[in-house]
Amino acid sequence: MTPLPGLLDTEAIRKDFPVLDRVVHDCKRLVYLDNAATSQKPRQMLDALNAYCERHNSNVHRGVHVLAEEATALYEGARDKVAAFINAPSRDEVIFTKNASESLNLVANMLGWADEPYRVDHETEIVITEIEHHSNIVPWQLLSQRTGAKLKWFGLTDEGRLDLSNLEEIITPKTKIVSFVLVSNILGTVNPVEAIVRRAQEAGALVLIDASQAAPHMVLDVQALQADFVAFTGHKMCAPTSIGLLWGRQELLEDLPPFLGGGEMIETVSMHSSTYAPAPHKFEAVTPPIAQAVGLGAAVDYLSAIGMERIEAHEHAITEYAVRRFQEVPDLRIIGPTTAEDRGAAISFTLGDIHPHDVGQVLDGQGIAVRWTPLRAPSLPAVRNSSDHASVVLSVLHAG
Amino acid sequence: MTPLPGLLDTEAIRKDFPVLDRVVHDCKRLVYLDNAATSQKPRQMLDALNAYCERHNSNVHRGVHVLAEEATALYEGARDKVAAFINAPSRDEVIFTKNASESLNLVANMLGWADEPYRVDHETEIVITEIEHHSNIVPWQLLSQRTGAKLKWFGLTDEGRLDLSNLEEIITPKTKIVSFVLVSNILGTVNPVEAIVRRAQEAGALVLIDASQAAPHMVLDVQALQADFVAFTGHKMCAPTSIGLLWGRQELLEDLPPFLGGGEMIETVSMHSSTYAPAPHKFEAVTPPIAQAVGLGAAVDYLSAIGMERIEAHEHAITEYAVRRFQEVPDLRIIGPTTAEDRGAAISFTLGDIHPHDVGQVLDGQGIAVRWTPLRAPSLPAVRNSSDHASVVLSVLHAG
Amino acid sequence: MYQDVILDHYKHPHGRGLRDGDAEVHHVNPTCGDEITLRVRLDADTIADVSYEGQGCSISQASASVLNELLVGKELTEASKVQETFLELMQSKGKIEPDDAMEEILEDAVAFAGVSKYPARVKCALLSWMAWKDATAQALGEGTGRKTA
Amino acid sequence: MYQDVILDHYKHPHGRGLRDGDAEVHHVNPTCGDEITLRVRLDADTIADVSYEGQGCSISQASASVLNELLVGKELTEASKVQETFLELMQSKGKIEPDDAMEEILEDAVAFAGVSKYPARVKCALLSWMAWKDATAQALGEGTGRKTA
Ligand SMILES: Cc1ncc(COP(=O)(O)O)c(C=O)c1O
Ligand SMILES: Cc1ncc(COP(=O)(O)O)c(C=O)c1O
Repeated sequence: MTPLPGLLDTEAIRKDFPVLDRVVHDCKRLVYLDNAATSQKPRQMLDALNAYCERHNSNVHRGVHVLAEEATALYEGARDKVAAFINAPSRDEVIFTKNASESLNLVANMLGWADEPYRVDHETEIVITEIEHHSNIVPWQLLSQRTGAKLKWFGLTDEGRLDLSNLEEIITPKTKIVSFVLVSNILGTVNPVEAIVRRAQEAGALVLIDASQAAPHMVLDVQALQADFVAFTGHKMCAPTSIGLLWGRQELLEDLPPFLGGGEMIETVSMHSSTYAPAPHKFEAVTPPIAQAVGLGAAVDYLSAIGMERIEAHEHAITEYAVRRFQEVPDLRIIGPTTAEDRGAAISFTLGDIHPHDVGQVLDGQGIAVRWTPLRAPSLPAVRNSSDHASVVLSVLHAG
Repeated sequence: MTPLPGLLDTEAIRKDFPVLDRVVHDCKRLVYLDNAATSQKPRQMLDALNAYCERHNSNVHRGVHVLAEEATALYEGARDKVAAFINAPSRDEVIFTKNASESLNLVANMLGWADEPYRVDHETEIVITEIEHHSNIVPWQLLSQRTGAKLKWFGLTDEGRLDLSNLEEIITPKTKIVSFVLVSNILGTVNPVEAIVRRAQEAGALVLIDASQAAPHMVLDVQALQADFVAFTGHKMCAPTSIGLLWGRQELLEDLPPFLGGGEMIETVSMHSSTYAPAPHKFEAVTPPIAQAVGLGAAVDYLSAIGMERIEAHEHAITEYAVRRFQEVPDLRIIGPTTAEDRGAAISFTLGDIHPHDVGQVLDGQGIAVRWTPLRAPSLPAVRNSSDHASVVLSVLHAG
Repeated sequence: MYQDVILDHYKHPHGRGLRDGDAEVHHVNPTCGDEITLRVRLDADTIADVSYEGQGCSISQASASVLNELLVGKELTEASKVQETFLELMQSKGKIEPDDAMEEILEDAVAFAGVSKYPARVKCALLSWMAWKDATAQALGEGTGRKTA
Repeated sequence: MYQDVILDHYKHPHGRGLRDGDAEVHHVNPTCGDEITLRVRLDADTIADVSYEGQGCSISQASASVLNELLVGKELTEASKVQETFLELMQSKGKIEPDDAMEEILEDAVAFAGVSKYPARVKCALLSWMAWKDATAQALGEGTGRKTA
């Protein structure tokens, strides 16, 4: 087999991931391509996580002992690392949540309880797209049901790109929030941020970007995106589960109401009422994901040491190669863009009329881990018009 | 020094906790008494966590490959372990959250959005107590502000016990929910569950018990408690941070609305609306705390192997000894019960008029990790009437 | 896992298509999207017909075909026994090696033994069986069953 | 960390008590509950008085006393320099060993150098200094400052 064309020393990187030594199903060496679902964990992150749990574990912020000082320094240090990784103007704009889903729900809830001018109510509108992850659909459906706000969305073109032809009808002065995915976990498409943000700003709407599938694969610069909020998640970028992120513009975090109430997110508490700590703590009711943040800090160090530009270029080269070779397979149809342009490394495909569940199972028998997804909702044009109902998604991470 | 009287082989147990080998501040061996804030982690749990992250890591429920099957089995296996640990009638009643704070907020939010007969609105009342953790105060303040429901609470007697003399005035037919702590993190008091539950049932109110400080220290039997919901947290019971628990009665979990919307908590999704998966998944928007649940499962195994009855008896003996010896210290005053009866192992005290911040710092200098807490809100009678404003809390866990 | 028997049933399903029935249910396997609409027609205590339409993977489709082949014409008590035996096999996590007695009861359905090792696929295999159980209860007037859509 | 100088100031605070002022602020250290109410009285560019009431640990209380001793009578520009130097020392994480120049500026306040090693306590030491800065800005009509209660 000719080696895949790329720019990184993948053999060296493989060695950082202990799981890739595994052999499964009678001596098949594991090939893990399910990175769109969750990434594997490098030794460097595992060591940091373990050292924290074993040597420095403590609750944060409140103790007066060595461990509490160490844990606080490590936890807040991870916030600095993440802030630098996404080019946040201030570290206080980085909120640790439990996953991207919580980050997205957090924003939806804040806007439901906010005062004017942010408040979402029955006279206002919410905009999403047809290619969102369920975690960026359901929170808005709930908000819409609970406030009476109208939920609207962008459809897709036949090539699986966002259809922005009716941009001005969808985003209007009634729109309070536009929430969309940067890189699709299903189609791999990279969405046209600039056009949407420009229109949202014109209409006076806030913008939330779901960067869950972008953060592990490309340079993520929240300032360049010009969004108001950016959500992403640790477990897809070499960190443990149970840590998510929300970046938000400082003024907004100050003005918007809290979500989860509890210890540490308050400044003063009486039985009658409380005042809230400044962000980020306002949004982090104790006990926060301390060990997981430390792990995330190490993951960010790991990715940065390889270099996000290099990872991006490498994946682009692999994707180019993969979409080309895939199309040589008889009966294989790629769902989503068939060139590497404006697309990430997640590739969905169908194979004749073989059900993807079966395709996945057969690949698993070869030691190749992929995921499959029912594609019925949101319905894709490419699927709507055919007898396919699902596709196999494989996502190549840098370490793939 | 005479050894503390107890029933467990503490020297053997100490060896399970790598952090207790640490020496701090010039050769002082670490003595960790900050268990009320968070517990340390035994080797057995660390190994399970590490094995998961290193060998079996995958997203759950949806994959068709070996790792996904393994991760799902481990994650759901942890649910079985927790269900057995708390004697839950059904494993489907065990919901994984990120911490006890989220569990408490989850219930508050469900009730705010529920239909009758559960709905909390401006004609109804919420009951808490003056000795709650902030995480069991602020969610109810938020709910009260947002729905107009009236927030009421039980006060404390001069001995730091709940004052139930006006039980019937506080819990009335208007009360929709009574939420209170089983074991206080500040005073160590064990609250009289039966009397409160009986009155709540009479009044038709739901009962939520915050068992965060109980789960690590005593047998927790949700059926014996007769509550509707029980919240607790992993990091205080030898598990990692970023995993919390909510147990709830199945009928309620079926009837009540979801909290966080996202992947896996849905059954079907269209752009217009979604239907929800049955509990527990209805309350677990992906990606759940997989690694942390696996760690919690191992922690539960660890505690069960020692035996919760034995832990409870051991701590009782130590507490008896400690409160007696503490009272021999000149100027030391225990805040909370001064006998071991109906009290957990967390002991708060003041030392003359030395500020607790200073007491904690001096103890740290000796390698002894304690926490200190400002006691102003909720105000305690014992404190209200004196010049003390805070106390040092030390909590002896089995491994102390 | 992909035994020839299974693939045969997948390619040439028995009794597929919706015909008259006393009760109809629609079941979905939420984690994978397999779907089935299934009708049961009873003739006193005998299963006169099980008709169905569905879509999904080879396992879920073949399993519906096997069900049709096995249950149509059987008395209800006997059919329930088949259903319970199949359930037991599928929940065995690969630990039951079907013996002759089981094979006699399950016939072609023993081919699914390998599937039981894959928890994610067990749901596919059981989809039509759960639907049949619900539809039968409904036909007997024992409540409406759990409809998942 | 508990230098005699600090304990002296704690036991015998300078200028404690609230007196007339041009501006008053109330600051709380939310993570530990130390509190201070502080007033500043200016006489043109000179600090005529800093009066305060508060409660908290030895570090926060001693620091307020040192502040009073150091700043009362000073010109504003000079006082700002003292405040900035103290801030720098406290943020040094134990890495600055105060030299003679610094000692000349900070006088008794150099005793707090050891506190800078304990991040949780730095806030205690800085509480009165932040309050003073806010109150002064307010007295000068530069906005109301951030009141934390
Ligand atoms: C009684 C009590 N309830 C709730 C909490 C909050 O738990 P968590 O840190 O898991 O949110 C704590 C401790 O922090 C506690 O002691
Ligand atoms: C685009 C996208 N958004 C959101 C999520 C949800 O992230 P999390 O699992 O951290 O909640 C995922 C993946 O699960 C995703 O791919």
